[in-house]
Amino acid sequence: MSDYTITIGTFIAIQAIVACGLNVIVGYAGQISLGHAAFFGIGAYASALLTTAGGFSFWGALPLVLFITGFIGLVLGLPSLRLKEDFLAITTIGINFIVVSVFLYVPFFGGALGIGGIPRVILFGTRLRGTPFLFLCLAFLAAVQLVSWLFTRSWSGLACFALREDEAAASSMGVSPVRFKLAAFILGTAMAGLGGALYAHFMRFISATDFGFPMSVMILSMVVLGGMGTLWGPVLGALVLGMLPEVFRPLTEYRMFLYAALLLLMIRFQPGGLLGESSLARQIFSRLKGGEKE
Amino acid sequence: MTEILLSLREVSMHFGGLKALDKVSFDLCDGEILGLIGPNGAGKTTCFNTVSGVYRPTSGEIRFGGIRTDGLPPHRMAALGIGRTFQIVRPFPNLSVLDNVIVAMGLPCYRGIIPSCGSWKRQKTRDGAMELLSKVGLDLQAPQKAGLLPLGNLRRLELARALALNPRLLLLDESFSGLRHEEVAMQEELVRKTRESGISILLIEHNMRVAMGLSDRLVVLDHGLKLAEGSPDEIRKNPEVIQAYLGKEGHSNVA
Amino acid sequence: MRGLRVSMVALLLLSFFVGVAVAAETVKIGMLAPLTGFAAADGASALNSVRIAVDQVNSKGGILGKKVQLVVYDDRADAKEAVALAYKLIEQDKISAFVAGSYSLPSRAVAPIFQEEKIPLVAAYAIHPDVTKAGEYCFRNGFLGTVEGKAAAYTAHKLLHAKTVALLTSDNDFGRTLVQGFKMYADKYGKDMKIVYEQTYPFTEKDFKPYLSKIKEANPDVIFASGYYFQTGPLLKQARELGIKSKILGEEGADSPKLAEIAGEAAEGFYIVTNFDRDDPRPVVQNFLKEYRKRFKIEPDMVGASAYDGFMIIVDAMQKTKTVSNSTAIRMAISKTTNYDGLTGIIKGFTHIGEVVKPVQVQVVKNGLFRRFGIVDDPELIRP
Amino acid sequence: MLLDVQDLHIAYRDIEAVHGVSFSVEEGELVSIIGANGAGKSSILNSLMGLVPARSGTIRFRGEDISRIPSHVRARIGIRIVPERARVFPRLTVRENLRIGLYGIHEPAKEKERLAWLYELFPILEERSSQYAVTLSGGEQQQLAIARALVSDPKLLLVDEVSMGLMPKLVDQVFEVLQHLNRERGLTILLVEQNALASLEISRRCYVLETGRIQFEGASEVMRDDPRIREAYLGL
Amino acid sequence: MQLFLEQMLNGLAIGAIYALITLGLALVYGILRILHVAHAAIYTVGAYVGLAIFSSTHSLALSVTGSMLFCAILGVLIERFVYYPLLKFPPYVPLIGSIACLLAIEELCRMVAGPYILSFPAELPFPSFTIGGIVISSTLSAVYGISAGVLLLLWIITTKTELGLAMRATSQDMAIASSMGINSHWIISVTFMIGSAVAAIAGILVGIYYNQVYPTMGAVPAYKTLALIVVGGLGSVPGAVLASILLGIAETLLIGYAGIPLPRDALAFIAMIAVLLWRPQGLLGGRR
Repeated sequence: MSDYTITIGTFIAIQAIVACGLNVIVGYAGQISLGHAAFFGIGAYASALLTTAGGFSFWGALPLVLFITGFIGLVLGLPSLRLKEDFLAITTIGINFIVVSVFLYVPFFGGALGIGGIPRVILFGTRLRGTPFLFLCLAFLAAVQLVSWLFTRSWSGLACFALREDEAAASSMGVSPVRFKLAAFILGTAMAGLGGALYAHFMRFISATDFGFPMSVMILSMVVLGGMGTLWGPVLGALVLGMLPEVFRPLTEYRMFLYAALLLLMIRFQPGGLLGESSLARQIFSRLKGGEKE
Repeated sequence: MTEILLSLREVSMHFGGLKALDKVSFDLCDGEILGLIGPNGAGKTTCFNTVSGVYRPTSGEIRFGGIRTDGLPPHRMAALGIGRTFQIVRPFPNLSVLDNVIVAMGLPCYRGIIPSCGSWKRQKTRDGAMELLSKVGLDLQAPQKAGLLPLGNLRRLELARALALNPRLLLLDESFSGLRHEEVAMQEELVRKTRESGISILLIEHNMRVAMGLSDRLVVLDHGLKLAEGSPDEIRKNPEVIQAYLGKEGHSNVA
Repeated sequence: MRGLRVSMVALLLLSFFVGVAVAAETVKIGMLAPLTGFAAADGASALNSVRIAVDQVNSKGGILGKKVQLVVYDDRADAKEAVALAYKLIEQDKISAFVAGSYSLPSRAVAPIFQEEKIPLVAAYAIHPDVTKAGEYCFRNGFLGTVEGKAAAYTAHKLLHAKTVALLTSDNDFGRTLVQGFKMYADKYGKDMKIVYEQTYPFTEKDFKPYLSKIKEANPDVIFASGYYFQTGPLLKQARELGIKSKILGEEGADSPKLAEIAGEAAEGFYIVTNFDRDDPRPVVQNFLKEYRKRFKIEPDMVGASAYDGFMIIVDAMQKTKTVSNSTAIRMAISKTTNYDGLTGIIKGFTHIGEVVKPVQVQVVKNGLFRRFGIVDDPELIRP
Repeated sequence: MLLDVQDLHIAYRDIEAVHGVSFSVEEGELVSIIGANGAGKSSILNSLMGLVPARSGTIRFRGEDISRIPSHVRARIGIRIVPERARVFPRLTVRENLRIGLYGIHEPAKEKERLAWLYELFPILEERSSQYAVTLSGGEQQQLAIARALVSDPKLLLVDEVSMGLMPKLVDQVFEVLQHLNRERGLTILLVEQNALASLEISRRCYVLETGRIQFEGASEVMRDDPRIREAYLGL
Repeated sequence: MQLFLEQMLNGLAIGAIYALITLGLALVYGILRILHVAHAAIYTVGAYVGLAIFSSTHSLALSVTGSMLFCAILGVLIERFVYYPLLKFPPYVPLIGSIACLLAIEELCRMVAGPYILSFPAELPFPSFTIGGIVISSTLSAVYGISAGVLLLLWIITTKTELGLAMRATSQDMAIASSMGINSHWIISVTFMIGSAVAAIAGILVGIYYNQVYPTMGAVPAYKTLALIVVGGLGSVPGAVLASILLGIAETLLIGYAGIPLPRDALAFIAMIAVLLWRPQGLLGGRR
């Protein structure tokens, strides 16, 4: 495998991790979040600061990073308890803009210069780069998928499904909306934080513009296109949307247009996602299955 | 009379200038079926919602099993032992019928962090839920998506969900409306059985025949005020009730 | 739906063939530039200029008899894309050298990669110090913010005889280092020049009247307004509308023919410190100007000129060492560049960390065009 | 035959709510459809108005199949609805609500006459004419909804659960108005009601709907004495 | 004092421009409940088309009308082909569609007109004043005049005409409006036309005011206007206008006096969160 492929693969794996986090919030708990890149960024900045200024190793910093992003996710998830639908959607966009501004304009976060000199991840005494780092990301992705899967099987997960479907009915069955919405926010943002940490140690320098609203849209598109609320949807979405720009690469000046146009067409004709209900994939799958039975 | 399970003392609920409930007081005894009747807009559903914790009453006191409960949120009320159904059915449409019931069976697990991490896909849970479903006659529909069920089945699903909470008190909000004749009979049978198993019931009902037939006692509300309270026979004869509820010509009594 | 799928497949196939169809016996020089997105204008300038450079080299027989092939990708000024593309350039395109024709963010991200692969990199106009810090294979043809900041202070102090100055700078990496340089000079030499107002403005700002109204009150001799032409242009216009009479000094970000278009009348008498002197009589400058105007029907700018030089410095080093593949030799040759006759002035050489040493040009707008006003070549000031 | 419905099926997503009902309304008749909550009554009315698409079946209005034409065209050929829970435009004034009823009709003289007549019928509306509809009480909103439907002089008035949420006294009033409109002005009315007794009293014919199917039909007088109806719907 | 007045006048101008851009978004949200981010793309196209017509005909009147017409059609196309079919999906689905539209149109502008900033050298036929030493330039008075004119016209349309009545009715209850004989899909399209035509005016005005037209000029307004419609109360057009003007003034004063160099979009969102904490329904919201 070439380093080019590995780099693309690493980005896809990292973005898939972040998308899985968003899927927990949006897909499982039914809360709209359009500012997920903010948490991706918080994870990256937390890990970068802890490993550069704080002198931690990646592994030492990681639990702290997860805690910090989860905690900030908890705090910023509070509006979801009070605001509904479009108000919440726009508020989360606002959170994204504000977080980026804080990174850009507070000198502690390196300001416009960003943070550089982030060390590589060291595992068993070797500095990970290239393929080993990709495998590290894939291992984390697998872990995130496992956690997602366990979450869907846990009472907490079921509580989130119930809240997503009908909040009043769920709370009449003993499900505390506050507790479980926030639980979903903590889990989802911690996953984004993990993705952020991996990103920081892969790029080895970060700046606020990497985590702007366009990134949030990208992640949300991955979740929606892949199939919101499905286990593998976000991963598929990350794969498709991560590879598209590379496929269009030779068309240099036209590729972003093609990318946008294709995104538009996909959302227009498969609004339920590639793995969602009534999607092409599901239909074909069920037809094949039906065919066998007959 | 036996022990008092639920008591409302001068409970008022105001929305802006509207007095949806105005100093309403009544008691519900353990093991009793109490019917709450009154014309539309009388404050019946508001009353339900204050009892089940959806609203915090503007003033007054609600006690359940001796504990003061006004102001507690719905999920705490559920934990204390109040199960409810909704006037307009609220299933979890994209979950299966079985999973709808399992959500309610998780009640003991939702309070703690460690239990809430446990798996709900266990055979024991499943069996328990299936048992409840067969009790209400929905065992065949268990794998279907709840959103695809017809109304009659949904009413029974709501009942099964509420029962899955192992409640001491069941709040039934018009759970007969929209049902076919034979379904009404079936539902009535279910409610009676439920009471026999020791669960007290507070019900709102529009269908007078059902309300009169099921309830031990009735409370009549009108424009937020308690108009009357008593046995079905007493209520039927109460001139004030006839005047307010049945209208001057006494014809619009059913709906 | 079916039509859609068919056309998607066709597109995929097409993209494959385009990628594969690449000729053999050539020298490949890679470049990244933001051809789409918010920075597309700079990307286009850089690419246009380098294309002229490629044609000039090839029309003279290429390098050591081999044609030069430019491999360029669009990085959208995005660090993530740039990293992947750097590997693509190295592994799939097997380039011999690299021109970073993009912003600081992506350039900074790719510098360590080229350093690791020992491929010489010349950054055209990216200004972040980290780009050259990546190692000995990384060079920069543009000025560091501190150098240009010092030159700007010198211009204000010595050439414009300012007693009071106001600093209004764009809040990005460049703006910050410019102010740093400006103050370095002021602290050392400019005790008699007072900074009466200092403010940064956000990068997306378009309306400067709140700041300018305050500056009007302070009434400085010179306003040093750093920023890109799309910021400085409206700023000039708004300043003159408010009746501000102070001299206004900008920097290379404002070096674009678009500036005078945007600011109109208000651009007259606006000074900039930059690295491109259009009145330089040397043939390399005049030929480039002629060719650029002819081919693209617009005036060239400093971004393009810098990218042109970045490319030509590599070509020059290859020709001197008579190798297109020995990257160590090419690197050595670049680092030993002395008095190279560049489009952006006589390049005196590179410091040991790879920063260019060349005079800073001071230009002034006359009749809508940038004309020579002065030059800053005090080695004290221009040495990074 | 003013309205003739044959084998109407209505479905929401995958669930069929109305399974093939057929009924008709003669010119000048007052016909009611009664049934419990959720029996599909409102679906039928909304489908006649074109607010809910019919899955299959035909709807003929004055002999013409209208089942495929959009709602606003049905409104223009003379079908108007008094929707469930009134659904007046909350942020329009009472007068503006009435003007909406006249949308697309440009006969100033007739307009004035209709308004005067309606204000006579519902004096409270004239009093409140410049108030936002949201400030009206439930009964007033219901009156406004009726007036809004009447202002365009419709051929067929569809009335959906007009008694819902009203005090008994008001229910009587509203029904009186409907009866008056039918008897004195010859307005054809199709009434959908839960309040079975009241609607049987004012209507000439009646259909009884149960879970998406018509169970009984006939003249209202006969129905009132039918023991099955009395047992199930009148609770007597 | 003079400084303060100058700042106020500047703020008012910025607010007026925000109002023109936000207006269309608020109209569309009011009727379809869609976050029409692509509105900013229409505004960009408006500036480009206006510039194209102006440079070939040198007539500002022609340029404005042509651009309004073009944008009205573009707006309706987006409504018919993207939003209307996606109405029944959760709000983020049309939102993603809208963002994809924005991106595609931005790129299309770049491909057609080139990546460089173009200048818009038109003179607006408005006078300049000097009142008490404060200069109101002709561009400034043009901004005031045009936005006041547009707002007034829109107010007349929505409150005094049958069309406006139908628009308001449709935005309050689409189904009932159509059962009253209103062709609500047509009304939706008309709403898009009006909003998009106003966006075209805004695009041209901004193009002339800052003398620049470029492909990504919609990027900042795209999201900032979202904050503005929330501050105003989702769906309330007067609220959105009020919020725009207040924010324009607040920004200017904050930057002019406190010297806070925060990007204006973040400022807008901070203002939004502050307002939501105080009035969750927005300044003039509250009906839903």
